[in-house]
Amino acid sequence: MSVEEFQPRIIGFLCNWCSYAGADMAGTSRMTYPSNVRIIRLPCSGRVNPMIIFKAFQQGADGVMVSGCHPGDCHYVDGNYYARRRLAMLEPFLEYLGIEKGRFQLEWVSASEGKKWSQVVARFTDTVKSLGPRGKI
Amino acid sequence: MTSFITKTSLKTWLGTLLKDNTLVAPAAAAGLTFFRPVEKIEDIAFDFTNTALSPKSWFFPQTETLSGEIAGNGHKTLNPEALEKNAVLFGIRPCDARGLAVTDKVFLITPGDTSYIERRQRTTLVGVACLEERAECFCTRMGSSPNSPADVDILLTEDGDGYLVQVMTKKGQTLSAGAGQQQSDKAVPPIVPTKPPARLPLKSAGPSPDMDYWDQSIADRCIHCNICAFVCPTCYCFDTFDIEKEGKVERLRSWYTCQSPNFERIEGYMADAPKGVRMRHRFYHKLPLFPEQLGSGYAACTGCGRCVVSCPVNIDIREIMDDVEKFRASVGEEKAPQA
Amino acid sequence: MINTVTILPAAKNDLRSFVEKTSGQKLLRCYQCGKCTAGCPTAYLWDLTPRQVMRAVQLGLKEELMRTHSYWLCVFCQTCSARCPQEIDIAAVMDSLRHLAILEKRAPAEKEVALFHRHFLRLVHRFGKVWEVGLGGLYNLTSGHPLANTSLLPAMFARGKLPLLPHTTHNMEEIRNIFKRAEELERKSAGPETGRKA
Amino acid sequence: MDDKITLAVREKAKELLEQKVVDCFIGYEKATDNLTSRPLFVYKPEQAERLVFDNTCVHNLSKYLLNKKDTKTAVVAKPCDARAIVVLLNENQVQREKIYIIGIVCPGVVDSRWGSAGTEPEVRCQGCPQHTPPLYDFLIGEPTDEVEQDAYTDVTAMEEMGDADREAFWKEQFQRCIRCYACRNVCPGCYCPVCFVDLKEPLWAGIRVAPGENWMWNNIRAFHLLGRCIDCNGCQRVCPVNIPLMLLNRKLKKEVAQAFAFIPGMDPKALAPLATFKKEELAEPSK
Amino acid sequence: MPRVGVFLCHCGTNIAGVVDIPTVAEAVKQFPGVVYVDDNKFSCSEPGQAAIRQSIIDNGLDRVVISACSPRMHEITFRKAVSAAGLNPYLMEIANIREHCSWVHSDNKEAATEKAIELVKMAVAKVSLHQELFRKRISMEKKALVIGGGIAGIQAALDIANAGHQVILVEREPTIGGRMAQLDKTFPTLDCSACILSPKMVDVSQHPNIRLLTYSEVEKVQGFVGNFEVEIRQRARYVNHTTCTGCGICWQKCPEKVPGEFEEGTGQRTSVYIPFPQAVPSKPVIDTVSCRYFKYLDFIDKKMEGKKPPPCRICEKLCPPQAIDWEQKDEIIRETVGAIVVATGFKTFDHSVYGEYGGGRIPDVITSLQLERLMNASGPTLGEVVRPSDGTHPKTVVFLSCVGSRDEAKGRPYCSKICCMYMAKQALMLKEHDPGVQSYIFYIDIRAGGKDFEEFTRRAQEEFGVLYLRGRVSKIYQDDKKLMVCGEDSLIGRPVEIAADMVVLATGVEPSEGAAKVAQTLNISYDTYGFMVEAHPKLRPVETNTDGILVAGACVGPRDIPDSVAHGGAAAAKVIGLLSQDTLTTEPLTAAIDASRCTGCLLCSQICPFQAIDMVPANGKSIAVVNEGLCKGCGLCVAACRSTAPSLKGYTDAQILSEVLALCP
Amino acid sequence: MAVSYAYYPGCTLKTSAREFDESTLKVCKAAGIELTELADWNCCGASSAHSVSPLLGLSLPARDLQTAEALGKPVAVACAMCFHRLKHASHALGDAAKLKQVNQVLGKEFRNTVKVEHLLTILGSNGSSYQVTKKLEGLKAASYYGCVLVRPKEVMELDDEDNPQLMDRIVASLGAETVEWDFKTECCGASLPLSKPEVVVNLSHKILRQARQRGAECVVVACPMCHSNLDIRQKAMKAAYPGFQEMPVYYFTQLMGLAMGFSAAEMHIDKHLTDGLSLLKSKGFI
Repeated sequence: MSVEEFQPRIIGFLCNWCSYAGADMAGTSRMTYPSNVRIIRLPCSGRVNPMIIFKAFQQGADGVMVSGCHPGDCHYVDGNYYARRRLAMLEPFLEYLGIEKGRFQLEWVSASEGKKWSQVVARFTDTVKSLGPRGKI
Repeated sequence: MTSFITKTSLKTWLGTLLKDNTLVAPAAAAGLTFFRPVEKIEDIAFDFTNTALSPKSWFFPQTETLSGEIAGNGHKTLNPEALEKNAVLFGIRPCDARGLAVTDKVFLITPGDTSYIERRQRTTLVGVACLEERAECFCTRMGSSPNSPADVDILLTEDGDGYLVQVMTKKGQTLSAGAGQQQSDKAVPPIVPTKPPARLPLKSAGPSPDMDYWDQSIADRCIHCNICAFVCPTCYCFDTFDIEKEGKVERLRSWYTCQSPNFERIEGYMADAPKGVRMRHRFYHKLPLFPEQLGSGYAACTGCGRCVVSCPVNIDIREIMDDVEKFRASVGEEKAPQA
Repeated sequence: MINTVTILPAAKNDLRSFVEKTSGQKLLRCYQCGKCTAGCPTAYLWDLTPRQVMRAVQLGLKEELMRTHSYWLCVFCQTCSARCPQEIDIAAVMDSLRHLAILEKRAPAEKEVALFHRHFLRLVHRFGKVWEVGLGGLYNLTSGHPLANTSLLPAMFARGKLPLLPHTTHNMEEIRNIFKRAEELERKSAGPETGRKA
Repeated sequence: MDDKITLAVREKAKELLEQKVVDCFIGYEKATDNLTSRPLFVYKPEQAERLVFDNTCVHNLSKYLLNKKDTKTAVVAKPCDARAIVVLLNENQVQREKIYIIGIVCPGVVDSRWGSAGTEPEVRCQGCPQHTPPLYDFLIGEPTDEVEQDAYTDVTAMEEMGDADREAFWKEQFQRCIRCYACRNVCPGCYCPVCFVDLKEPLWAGIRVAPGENWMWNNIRAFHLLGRCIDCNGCQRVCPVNIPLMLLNRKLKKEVAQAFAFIPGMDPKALAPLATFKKEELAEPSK
Repeated sequence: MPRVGVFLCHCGTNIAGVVDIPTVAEAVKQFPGVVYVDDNKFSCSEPGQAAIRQSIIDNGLDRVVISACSPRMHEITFRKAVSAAGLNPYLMEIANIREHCSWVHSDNKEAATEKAIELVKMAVAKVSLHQELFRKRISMEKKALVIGGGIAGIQAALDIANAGHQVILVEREPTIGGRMAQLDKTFPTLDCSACILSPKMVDVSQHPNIRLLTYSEVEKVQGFVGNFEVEIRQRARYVNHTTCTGCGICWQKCPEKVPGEFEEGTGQRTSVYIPFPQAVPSKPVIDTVSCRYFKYLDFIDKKMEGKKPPPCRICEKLCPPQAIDWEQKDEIIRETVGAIVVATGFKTFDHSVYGEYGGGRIPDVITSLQLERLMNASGPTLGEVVRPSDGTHPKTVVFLSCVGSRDEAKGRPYCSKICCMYMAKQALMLKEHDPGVQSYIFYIDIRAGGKDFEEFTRRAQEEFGVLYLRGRVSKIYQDDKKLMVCGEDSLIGRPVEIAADMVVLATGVEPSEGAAKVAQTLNISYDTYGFMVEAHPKLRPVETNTDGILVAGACVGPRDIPDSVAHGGAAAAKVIGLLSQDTLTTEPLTAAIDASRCTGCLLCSQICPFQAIDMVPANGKSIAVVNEGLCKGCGLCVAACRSTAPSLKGYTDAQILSEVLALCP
Repeated sequence: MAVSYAYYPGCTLKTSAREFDESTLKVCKAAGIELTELADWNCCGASSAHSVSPLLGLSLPARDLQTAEALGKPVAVACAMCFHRLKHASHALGDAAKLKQVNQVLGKEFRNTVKVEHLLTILGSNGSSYQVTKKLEGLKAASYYGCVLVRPKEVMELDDEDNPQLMDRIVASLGAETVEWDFKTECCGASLPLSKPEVVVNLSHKILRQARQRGAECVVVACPMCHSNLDIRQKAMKAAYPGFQEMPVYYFTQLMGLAMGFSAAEMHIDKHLTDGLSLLKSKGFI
């Protein structure tokens, strides 16, 4: 095993009301998890434009994660339902382009699920690590 | 005086050229042929009619980056990227070579486009004559010919198991020194005669009595797909885009076309022009305006026929020339001389 | 018989999975309102009422259920299915249960009913059509009720309602092939899950 | 050439123009090679004689309706073209009362390019699921109600490749792209006043013809057609460098059909698949 | 080039104990645009904030990044701090290096420091693209509209009016009172329904702050909280209510009799009528469908053939103040209100789809609401319960629960909540009316959750001998004079039959006729059954997704009287809270649409959860425009649009992209 | 314009319900409806096949439907039970997977495009024009549809499940009076006559009893099973339920025939076990 372990570059798009708060919760509870994810705060998972995710991969992100409120709990009523549809279409498409399954993930994390957030990050980071570096297109 | 080179010797020669030069030649991909730098002789497609795109992009790439620096005084300098090696463009057809003559008129005018000049000067053109005229070809109508050696450094004409060789320029002479061609007593086939030059449309600019024709027969049909400009060996419009980052400057230059709706906005003068006017502009520019402005004696169309084949809605420049001819006759202008 | 019901884990409930698969009905939708029983024309004869049959399937009480008369007495009038507030085709569930009993070659609690169905199909298999005299005759011979319904015969014959010879379908090979292939396919698709536990 | 259809088209065009039902009739005429066909705009009844219809009429005429918003226009539409019109109606781009659709019961068109009429059916016609237009005012041919299942064999073949092979495949395809945008400009679904690719701020895909930019352009174009591409093959047909764009579009079409049972262009009243949702669907987030 | 100042907070050791602040400071200085970097023990403390304010002024900073805790914690604090230094509060961005970094990566300080640097880099990139944003003020029209004059609407109207605000109460029927007015007694206390309701109805009619519009409907609503423009159609009554004294001569003398809606068909009314004696207003309307004069006019107008109906007009001849006005027309009333309460109530399920129960053909199968009228002392039989078929007194009465409830097949899978209780009440009352009556109740579950409810159903069984049978009935048929009821007693597991004299169907609750139309007019959501949808079922039970529109009572779901009253009061409290403000400020983080890029494809307006996007005509097409009063800044429209016409202030594509590019240059 | 159907009589119409078959053929001919008996038809499997083997229950009717499909004609069915099975099969085979299976069983291709209609629909609502020459005025009849003719509604696509009107309208068009009653679609015991005759007697008795109570003088049916249960069991009913009064049971086609001018003999009214002639005589129809 090499000394310089591969540290993937992961971007997380999180909704302000549930998942960002859930990540805060993980912090308040001092749960440790891998440091690879960089969070971009958005009002709602429904704000995530797939174009941004394409751009992230083009720029060489190793993994991209979107996380929002559980279906039914959206602060904006239905935002995550639309996000779910849109991203459910994006995921197989990315795979079709050769971006391995596992590099893109949609998760539901509520404001109280600090624990879940830390687990999600740990698992996702592991997966992306195992897939190796991607590089810019 | 002619000479002859066998097909085997040609390959050997090209092989030697490959050592010191970048060899740009037709290669097959996705069922089409494209000019691209080849690494092995086997990659070269010898048996091709013409490439999907003209070799223009070797001299005037689809996009190129001209990078530079911001000097202390805030001025910016741009330096073209120098070619690593000299280049040989093998397989160019006479029509495409005429295309280069067109772009030369634009890019070589003083002060000249440094990037183009660099590539042009350091590339030797080894042309291959066409043996047959395809349905879309009309070079003879545009003042060129399938075996015209006029715009290349060397012209090869296939003959049996080899090629007749015509060396036209000094550059050609230098290149062909080690080619291994033999003297030949075969005469170079006569240049296929050109037809009477295409009649050019009425007036180059301004309101025209033929607008109905452009609006309804041409503009209605055109979908602005831009393909004609991208496959054309003579279209030379470009757009630029500058990026400044941490003291460095990058200028991106990319092909552009007068048929793109955005072109109007950027170029300004055609802003909000109705579609018909824009369409008419394209043909007026290619036919009367270009020779008028640059004194070239030839139009900015070489008759390669790529736009004819590629146009999804069959806007056929030959038909347009005929139609305008008819229109001239109908408004009482003199008839064009018969072929 | 009084005993304690052992509730099976859902995953082991083969009965429910068989019935759900073959009938296409979701058994857990049933909330035991009893409207099926209330409207069933023969429920007064059933040892487990239609509602109780549904419950037994939910719980997976296979052996107990298979022994009952209930599902053999269903006349397929579809009243239960039509009126079920949860839109369960209860009649189709009864069909599935009969089908299961036959697949597993169980002795039917209502042997007369089972016998009737068997003879009926035997005749169709033989002639392509049903021959009432033959059906009645076969039934009476085998059911142990040799005189069932015979009191009606004289009047029926008198009115020419019972021809003595069967009508037949001509292309009998086709009919027999249908029987054969249907059985083969069904056995194949039923798979091992219906095998009777030793 | 199916003279019957041609004659029916001519007759209808004449009638519609004479009776002033429409001011413009969009159909096909023979191209300059005398083999293939090209769009024709007819304004006067006497010009109707130029109209033809045969299996080289590959072009999707529906996009022209976007230029004729203020004119009552009749248009000849194969099933796929009619689906495009339905999408335009879904998206409020054309007014139903301004258009008159001459539906053609279509047996399929051939893979033709100027200069050769071809004999092989075009990609889209191999396993085409619908032969009668979903919407028309006047139908030529005997309608068949059936809409068959699309097998998506082309997409499945791609899916069966390994990730690395697929990535390499697309890299090879996209590197040929010359960003002429013919695919966009021919597509009836592409009508944005300013395309994202032409934006400088933010810069989604630069003007550079380079792998990353080409990748962005082609993929986002495909994604923007999600739930909207009606399989007319226009983009792929016009591509001067033969990029198999329909493989991208059809992948998304397949996903949408499987996940939401939605086929674009079937119902003028339909809501776009991304403009609606069901609470009980896609229950598990991606794993 | 922006001038960005970066403030690195130590948060005591919370951050500085893990993240190496000097290293971060060093790195941050290199980022484009950064002209000032400072660190502080506690940025949120007053000295910390003062330092930030001073540095902004001293260094001419025009953008600020604060690298500290979660923005969910202190975004508002730091916006204020920045604002105090004269900077627009929206030119500030927080990098969350505590909750998202130091606290969760304490096991790897190096990685935490590296991550902190990148988080700040992202914030710097993003803040450079921030624009000044401004809140807007919206004026507040201190007037409320209440739609629906049932008990929930009455309660809401009275509460708002008592708080000193103007209320317009719109009721579709000729009187207020709603369903409660039809009831005899209320469960479980057996209060007389009319006795407790009538005073409230009178209060409404006499309240100086309430404008009562009966026989009216809301036709159009535009605008947003604080400024709803409302159009109300007052239907023609053909009686001048200004001059009418309500003396009653007209309805006593009118010769035309039709089944009365209020009586649920058990009794009749005249063509000119008030629905019931205590109606408010107690002035009549003329029903044009049955009125002989209108029929006569119609006959003449349409040149019909046959016998000419008599042009009666008796009411007009006899009316002392000459209040009959045949020329009256519908009138449109326009009002501006600040808030709206929707209380459109419910109706009972139409049981004609239950063919197995006779589908309405068997006269002695009646609904619970009909029984209510029969039991009512002021009802058509003056409180005598008799069989509609022959007028005899029923002795055996069977109740069927869940008719149009818990029935997926009839499209009503939900529980109507009130039926179990009213059946018990009615069975009990029947025994009180006539001790010889035996009642049976077929039920699936007895749902008696509520104060004194379970005790009440027990009392019905133990003291009044009501026999409960667990099972659903499948068939009712007539057997001579009896009704045979076929059910199952599922507790014993046998089919049962009861020979009854009368069957009462406990028909379920569904939204009022036209509730969905009201919801569409108001642009609020309703579920598949037509019930209004609350903003949050637990935490915002009276709000809707549209600010300023509240819901109350059974229009939201099945609900009994005390719940409806409480709900009406809760809605009123929200309205009073709103109306107590003079102006409202809007959050500036809203969407805006670039008209030049809009294609008018409708996608954004279709998915906007707040109906905040209107389509307006422009240049021959329609273009989407954001109503900032309604927009909540979710950004759905931005993500949906292909032509990138909408952008969300504070979260523009360029800003998000700048963060991505900061991470992946 | 004559309407043309492939006629599927079903087994009993050729045996115990001959009068239904013959009255149907005569009435339809007179009403301008062309019925061509489906070639080499087989039993639909009712009421046993589906009870025993679901696939067989679909395949038997599918063979008949396939024959009609090949002929290009819609199927006309008289027997309610057969109608139920054929309709059920064509509904269930809307599922492509099932259709594929059935085609495997059949060994030929059935596309499931054929339309199945009951005679009640054909005679009652599809614009058929029969001429009533002798009004059956004064006859009070209860229309009895039986259970499977209308259920399930979404499959049978015939009429309401509890209060259908199709037959009542036909009977009324003949001049007779129809009674409103609650047993139009209650079950008569269906397939149990051989194995559980006592059940049939019980259920059928209830039906006739209510018909009598609601003022009917006769019952009209559209199903040979119903007819057989209601008609031939009346002696047993008399034995089991003292006070039971016999009541004639007619096929609706028989009454139609009479009203259209056919004789009682042509309509085989004498074939019933319960006397059907006396009532008609007393009303002066024959």
